[in-house]
Amino acid sequence: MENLIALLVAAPLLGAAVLLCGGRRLDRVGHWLGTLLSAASFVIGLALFTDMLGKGAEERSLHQHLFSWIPVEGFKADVAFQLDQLSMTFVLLISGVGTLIHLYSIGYMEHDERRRRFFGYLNLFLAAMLLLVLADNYLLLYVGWEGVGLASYLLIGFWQHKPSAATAAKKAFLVNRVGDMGLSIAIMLMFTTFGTFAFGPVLEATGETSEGKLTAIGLMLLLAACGKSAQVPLQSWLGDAMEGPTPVSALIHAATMVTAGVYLIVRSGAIFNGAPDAQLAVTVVGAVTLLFGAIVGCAKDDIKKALAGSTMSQIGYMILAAGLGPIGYVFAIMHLVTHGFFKAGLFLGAGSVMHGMNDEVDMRKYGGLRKYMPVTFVTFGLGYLAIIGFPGLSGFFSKDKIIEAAFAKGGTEGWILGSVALLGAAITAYYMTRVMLLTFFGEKRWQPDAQGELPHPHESPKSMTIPMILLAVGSVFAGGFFSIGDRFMHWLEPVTHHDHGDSPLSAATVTGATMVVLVIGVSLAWVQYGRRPVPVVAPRGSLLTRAARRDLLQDDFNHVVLVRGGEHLTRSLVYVDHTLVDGVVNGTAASVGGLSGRLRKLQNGYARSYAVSMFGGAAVLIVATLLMRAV
Amino acid sequence: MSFPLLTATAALPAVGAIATAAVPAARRTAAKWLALLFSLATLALAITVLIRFDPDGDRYQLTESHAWIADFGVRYELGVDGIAVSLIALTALLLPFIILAGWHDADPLETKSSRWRPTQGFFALILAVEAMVIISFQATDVFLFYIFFEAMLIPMYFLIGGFGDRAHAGSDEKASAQRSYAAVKFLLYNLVGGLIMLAAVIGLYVVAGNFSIQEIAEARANGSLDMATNTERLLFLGFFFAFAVKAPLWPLHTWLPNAMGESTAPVAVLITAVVDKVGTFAMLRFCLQLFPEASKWATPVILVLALISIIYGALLAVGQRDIKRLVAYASISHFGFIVLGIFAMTSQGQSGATLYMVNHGLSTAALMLVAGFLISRRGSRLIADYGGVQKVAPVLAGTFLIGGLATLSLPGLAPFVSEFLVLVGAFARYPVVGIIATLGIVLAALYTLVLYQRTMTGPVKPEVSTMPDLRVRELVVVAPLIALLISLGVYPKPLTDLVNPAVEHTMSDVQKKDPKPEVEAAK
Amino acid sequence: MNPVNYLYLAALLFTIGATGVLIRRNVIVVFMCIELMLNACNLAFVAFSRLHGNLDGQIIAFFTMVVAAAEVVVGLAIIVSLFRSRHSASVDDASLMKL
Amino acid sequence: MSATAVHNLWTMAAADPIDKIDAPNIEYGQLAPTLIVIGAAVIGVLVEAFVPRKSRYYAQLFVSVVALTAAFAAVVALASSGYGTTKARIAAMGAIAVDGPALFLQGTILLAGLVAIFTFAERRLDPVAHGNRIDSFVAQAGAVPGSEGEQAATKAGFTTTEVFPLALFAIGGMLVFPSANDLLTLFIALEVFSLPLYLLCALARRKRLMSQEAAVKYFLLGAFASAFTLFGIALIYGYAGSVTYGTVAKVVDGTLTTVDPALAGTMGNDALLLIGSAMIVMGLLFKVGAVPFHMWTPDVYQGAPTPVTGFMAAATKVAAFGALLRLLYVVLPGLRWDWRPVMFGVAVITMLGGAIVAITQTDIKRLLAYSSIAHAGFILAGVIATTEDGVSSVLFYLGAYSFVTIGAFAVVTLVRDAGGEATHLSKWAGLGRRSPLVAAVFAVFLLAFAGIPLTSGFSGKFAVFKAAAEGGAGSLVVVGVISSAIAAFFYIRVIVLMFFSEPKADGPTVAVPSPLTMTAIGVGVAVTLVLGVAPQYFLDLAGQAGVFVR
Repeated sequence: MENLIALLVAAPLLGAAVLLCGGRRLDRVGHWLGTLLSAASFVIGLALFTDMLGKGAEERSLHQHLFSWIPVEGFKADVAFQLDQLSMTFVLLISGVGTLIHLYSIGYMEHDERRRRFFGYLNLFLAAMLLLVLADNYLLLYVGWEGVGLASYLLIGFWQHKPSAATAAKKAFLVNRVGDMGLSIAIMLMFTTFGTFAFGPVLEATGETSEGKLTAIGLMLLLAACGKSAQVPLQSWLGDAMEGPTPVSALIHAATMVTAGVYLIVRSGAIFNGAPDAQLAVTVVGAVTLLFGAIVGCAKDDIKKALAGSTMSQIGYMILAAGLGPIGYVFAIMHLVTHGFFKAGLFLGAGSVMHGMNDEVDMRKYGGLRKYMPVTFVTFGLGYLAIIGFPGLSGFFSKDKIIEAAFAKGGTEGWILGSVALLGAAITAYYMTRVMLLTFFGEKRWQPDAQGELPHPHESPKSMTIPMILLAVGSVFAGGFFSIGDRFMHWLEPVTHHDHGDSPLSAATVTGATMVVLVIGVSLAWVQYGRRPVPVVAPRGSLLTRAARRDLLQDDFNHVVLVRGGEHLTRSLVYVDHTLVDGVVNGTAASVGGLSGRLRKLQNGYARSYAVSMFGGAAVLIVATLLMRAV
Repeated sequence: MSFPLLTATAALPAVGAIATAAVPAARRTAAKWLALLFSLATLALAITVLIRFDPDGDRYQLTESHAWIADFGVRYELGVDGIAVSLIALTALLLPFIILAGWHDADPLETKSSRWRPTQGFFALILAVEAMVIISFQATDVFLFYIFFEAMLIPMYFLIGGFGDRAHAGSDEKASAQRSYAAVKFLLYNLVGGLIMLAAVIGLYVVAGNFSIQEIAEARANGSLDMATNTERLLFLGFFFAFAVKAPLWPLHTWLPNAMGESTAPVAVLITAVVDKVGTFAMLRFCLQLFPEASKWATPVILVLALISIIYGALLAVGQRDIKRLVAYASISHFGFIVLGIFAMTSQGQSGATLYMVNHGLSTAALMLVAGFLISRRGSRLIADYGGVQKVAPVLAGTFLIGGLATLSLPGLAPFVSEFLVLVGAFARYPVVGIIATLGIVLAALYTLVLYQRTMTGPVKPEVSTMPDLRVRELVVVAPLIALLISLGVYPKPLTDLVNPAVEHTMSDVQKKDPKPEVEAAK
Repeated sequence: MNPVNYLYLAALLFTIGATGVLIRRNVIVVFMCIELMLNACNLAFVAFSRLHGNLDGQIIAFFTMVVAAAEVVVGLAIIVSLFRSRHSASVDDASLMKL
Repeated sequence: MSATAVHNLWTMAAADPIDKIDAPNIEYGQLAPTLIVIGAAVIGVLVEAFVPRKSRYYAQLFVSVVALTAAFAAVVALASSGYGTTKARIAAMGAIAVDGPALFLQGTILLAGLVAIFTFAERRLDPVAHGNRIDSFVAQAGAVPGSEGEQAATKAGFTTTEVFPLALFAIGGMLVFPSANDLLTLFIALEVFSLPLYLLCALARRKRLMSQEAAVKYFLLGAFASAFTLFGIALIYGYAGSVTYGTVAKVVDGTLTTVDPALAGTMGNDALLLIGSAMIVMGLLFKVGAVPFHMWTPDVYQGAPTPVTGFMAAATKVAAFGALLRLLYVVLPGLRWDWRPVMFGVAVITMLGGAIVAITQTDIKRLLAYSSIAHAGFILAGVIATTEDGVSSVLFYLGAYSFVTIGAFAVVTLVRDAGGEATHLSKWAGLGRRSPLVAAVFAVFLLAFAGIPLTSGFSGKFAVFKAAAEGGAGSLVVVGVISSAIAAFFYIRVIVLMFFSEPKADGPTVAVPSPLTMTAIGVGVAVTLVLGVAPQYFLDLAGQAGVFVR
């Protein structure tokens, strides 16, 4: 059975290869081929899943060793896969949601002449992402890690003729590279500490090394996670990443890739368990980001950017949960899965709206769309309810658990984290309601587009709506399905070892609190955007609002410190290279030449002066000889 | 005695050079095909060497040894270890591509006087360089190595100065002036390096009395030859200086951007992918083996220089306006990595360094040759003159991107393997060094992607709007390189198997053990 | 009289000759100065020969005279041809080639 | 000491009258090479006197070639019959040494001379004037430049065939110079080869004023230098009471005292020895063109007829270094610790000076002149070694160098424009485009000068530096490589000029030479490459020839 694992990766990889090298003649069928292959890997995933359910909790972990990759003295890196419950969860999420989004893209990208390549990239992404979650050692994970980075680079910049897109893509890759640096350093640390970087040996041996080492490794892993999952301080790329086609935003920048950081931390649980400081750092990052993202989400008028902000903040929740250790791992993953459903749904919805509105993204120019695109409205609405944690829907269960766990951390930390999480919930409710109201309610604020014609919104084709519906279903029921009888917890426990912290508050109180803040958030939003008409041009807004619109000045900071600074540095270095390093050499040459010119003057053509030099020479010769004897 | 395979491998291109040069002026195309033929035949021989070589056999194999200049204690001694074999294979492999890529680079612009035969000369010189490079990889006699290490400069010099890049901003006079400046700079830098090495070579003779590295290494090992510490250090410095110029290591690097910028893309590849490798190879082969103690003594400084090269080269690459100069500075950064790996003195580092030499050869070749195709289309080397190319020439853009990704050593492509090995190797002994070097990978991403974005993406510039996509000849050049990059990235085992034993030998030369992992050490 | 003094004389003559070569412009004079130096050598030879009490020095002196004569022939030939083409006997005029 | 004492000495010497002088016995066989050449020279003079003008050229050429070949054959015969090694001896009553170095250098000089004679005899380079071929020598040396006389002479088709006997005399002197075994012979030989050279310098057909100027300068300075040498000899004689190398050497290292203790105050004191040797050495350094006695070199090289320049540059250096070696190794080994440091200094400034000044030269002949100065420095490095290896390395270097030099100057004669040879560097621009072959050959010579591996220049340089390093002059090697680096710069400049710069419209034409010059150039190239790739045989030769007889 485990021999199937490789196929999970192989199928989409094959697709990518064929589609990218295939050339124009594949334009016809390319998209179907791509969808088919991703579906194939989903099916294989299901097969393995059912097989796995058949086994007892302990022997569920499968292992496949393909070949030894880099055999060097004292250094062993293999291409080998490990499929346990955790990986399985991801496999299903990735290939499942992935397939749906392939389907969606068929409609969405219909009019793009480079659709074949788009699907090639999508398959490439699937392959890399699956490799990431299936790898049995950190180095192979690193391959997938950078692979998804590449895919995301290619897809964000898919419309390369738009400079903004190209820039966004580059930015994404670079910021991710910073994170990757963390990952590679972590791997090196593992190598020097444990002599290996395969999950099994490393995670078992954590006990044998110092906490300091573990903390170092943990922090490096956190850096990596920050890069990939757009956590403060490496979050700046996610907003711009929305330059990519909407399906990409849905799949990569909402459902799957950005959650890789969570996977990494949960996977490395053993390391973090041994390094409380690292864990604390993780929780802090998570907490900060969930507020950061939420605040940004409140201010954005671009629907996708708003959703991106919310993604950021939701992943903040997951990271926070993962930082809580065994208390939180399960919920982190659970929220990750549910979030995968509803956020993907929301994005597809947004895409569908834009599709109907001539690719207009400014929510202030929407309004009253619910009549025109009912399906979108409903699915989007369900996603909305899920994300704000409306009782009974997915988000409710998963987020609630995280907030609980946060309190359960205990001590002042627990209180702080918990309340932050609560606050986050409130803001989530606020900005999502805002999005909802601006888009589907109120009066039309449609503006004529470049060609000067008003958009006539219309429902999207089946190939787009079906995935939306399916995802909506997921976002409604997934949470409940997982939580009833703690199914999900038991499923993951063998990998993540759950323990219930001792929460100072009862589950009921937490739920109650959550409800309260939820109501507050929603009503606030309604007061602002539901009751009175919304101006098409955004008001100047408070200082915070303006800052939030600019991603809380993060980009400005980067620009001033990194970009400008870097430019100055390189420019001055170029100068140094030319004047100093080269200058020294040329200078020497020049001085020798000058010396030559001066000596040359001695050759003045007068025989008598030649004789003088001879005479002088002879004198010197004699004197020198005598001196030699004297001394 | 058996068939002198190594001599043949080195001699064949030399013969080819003479033959090509002898082709009459009018039969230009014939000369091209002849050169290509010889390079392919050499490749075949190199592959036979690869097959005949047994990784687990003696350290030096296929050895040949004949008396040559007894008075100088010089013998004609050839022999290859895993490292040499892989580099010879690389050289022989790249040459056909270089020749193909340069197919039209030396066509005379207007019919000059019939005696002047640039095309024949161009290809003859390229083959001559190949011959000399190969034999300097094979030489196990210091003097023999030195001779070709130096002689190599002359054909290279004519290639740089005589056949410049036609896509030159500025007048012809300016072009030729800059070209010969670059050529002279190249020659003088390397000649000075070589002459200083000559002093060291003579010194070595005075100390050791002969030039065979095997004998000297043995004598040093069994203590029958002991150098005074200072002598060894001076000799080491003499050797290292020459190699550091060739490699090139900061601050001796400034000849490379000029040389690569002014020469045609294939020649640039010849410089950075083939010729410069002799320098790093020689560090591994001669510095470590002949002067182990001095090597250890100098390590800290060299590591610092290597680090500077890595960061500095990358930063300058970011600052370049000229595509080829950008690649040149990128190479400087990469050579920094190679040197780092060599002097980290760990198995991973040195295996990594060796792999790096091969992989860097492939990746630079891919990137630079595609860049050459691009430049030949638009007739400009300035990044600013391009934009939106991927819209009109997607395949070209695609290959360019892959070359770039290889340069930033993306996992899955060959350079990643070597770069990571080097980093790990360095980190294992000098963590701080390892971490700083890791910055290099971020910067690599920066300059590569900036280059790609500025040239390939964005709105299509009118000048490039009519640019044709890759032709068949060009695809034939690029495709195999990319295939190799990918396959060696996914399955580098053959190469590592070839290299590992040689690396173990070197490690034992310098009497260094890999640092034990903490956990094992604890036990 | 003490023959050593001849040595001093010889040295003196030699120096005078050398100085003449250095300071005089007229080719002929310069040439004569060189001859003077040669003769100084002769004097030294003879003096030494007397001091040593063997005849080598005197024989050498004869050889030197012959050589000097030959030198005169060649020298004058060259100088005369130069003079004819330049109408000047100044050494310093012969300075076409310099630097 | 009292005057009477001296007087008595003298009277005692005179008291017993020399009744008979037994006739000297001369080993004609062992002196054959010299004798042949000198004899041929005399014949040459007779030819000038009696053979009709039309056929003189051929007669002279024939005589010279035959003589030189025969002489070389004689040298080979002597060497093969062991005079170079086991049977090395002093011949001609102690005047001439017949030993390894002598034979090796004589062989080199003879071959170089032969090749040079070929370039002398070249008459195809200039266009035919008034129906007769003309060579690079003036029609009538006596005629005033630009005068009717000169034109008449040219019209009449006069040629200065005297150059052949002159060259033969010079070669004869050069043959004796390195094998001279007493100071008198040394001096005579010096003059015998100098005087003809002075004349040869004055005989250029083109640019006669410069040619004559060169002759005057060379003559005056040469005579000046030889005066110094002579005085030095006098002092040595005064010190040792003899001019025979062997005796002087014995006296120097104290195994023999020729001086009456009573006179020790005057003579036998080291001041005489030191000053004397310094002055002799100075004369030899003048001939090899070492700084600061080099200043004649560029002017003379530039002014002299190019074939003569090549001949001088090659043969004179060989002879002079031979004599220098013998002097230092046979006569003054006892003084090693005195002269070594001094020569060290001379070598350093010569290498550096020659290389540095050459950088800014604009005339190819002057450039080569300075390069020859730099090379003199390199050879001196070998002289310093004071080991057998040092000797043989110097011998090898001289052999390698001389042929490259002649070849290079022969190439210079080919590049011509209206005014004769186009020696200004700017004229050489783009030569590689116009006639690749000539440019390539010249490039080979330049690379050899620069000491690039696989050329004779490299082997020679390596041999010399190796010897110096073994002789404990490691620092000299460092200076050597530095100056070779500087030198490389200007050789490369010429290559750049020839190959990478566009040809000028009014550029020079490259004359197609007769087989004579072709042989000269061909030999040059052949020697360059052979000694570069497979020097072992010649190294052995030089190695066997490494021992002086005393």
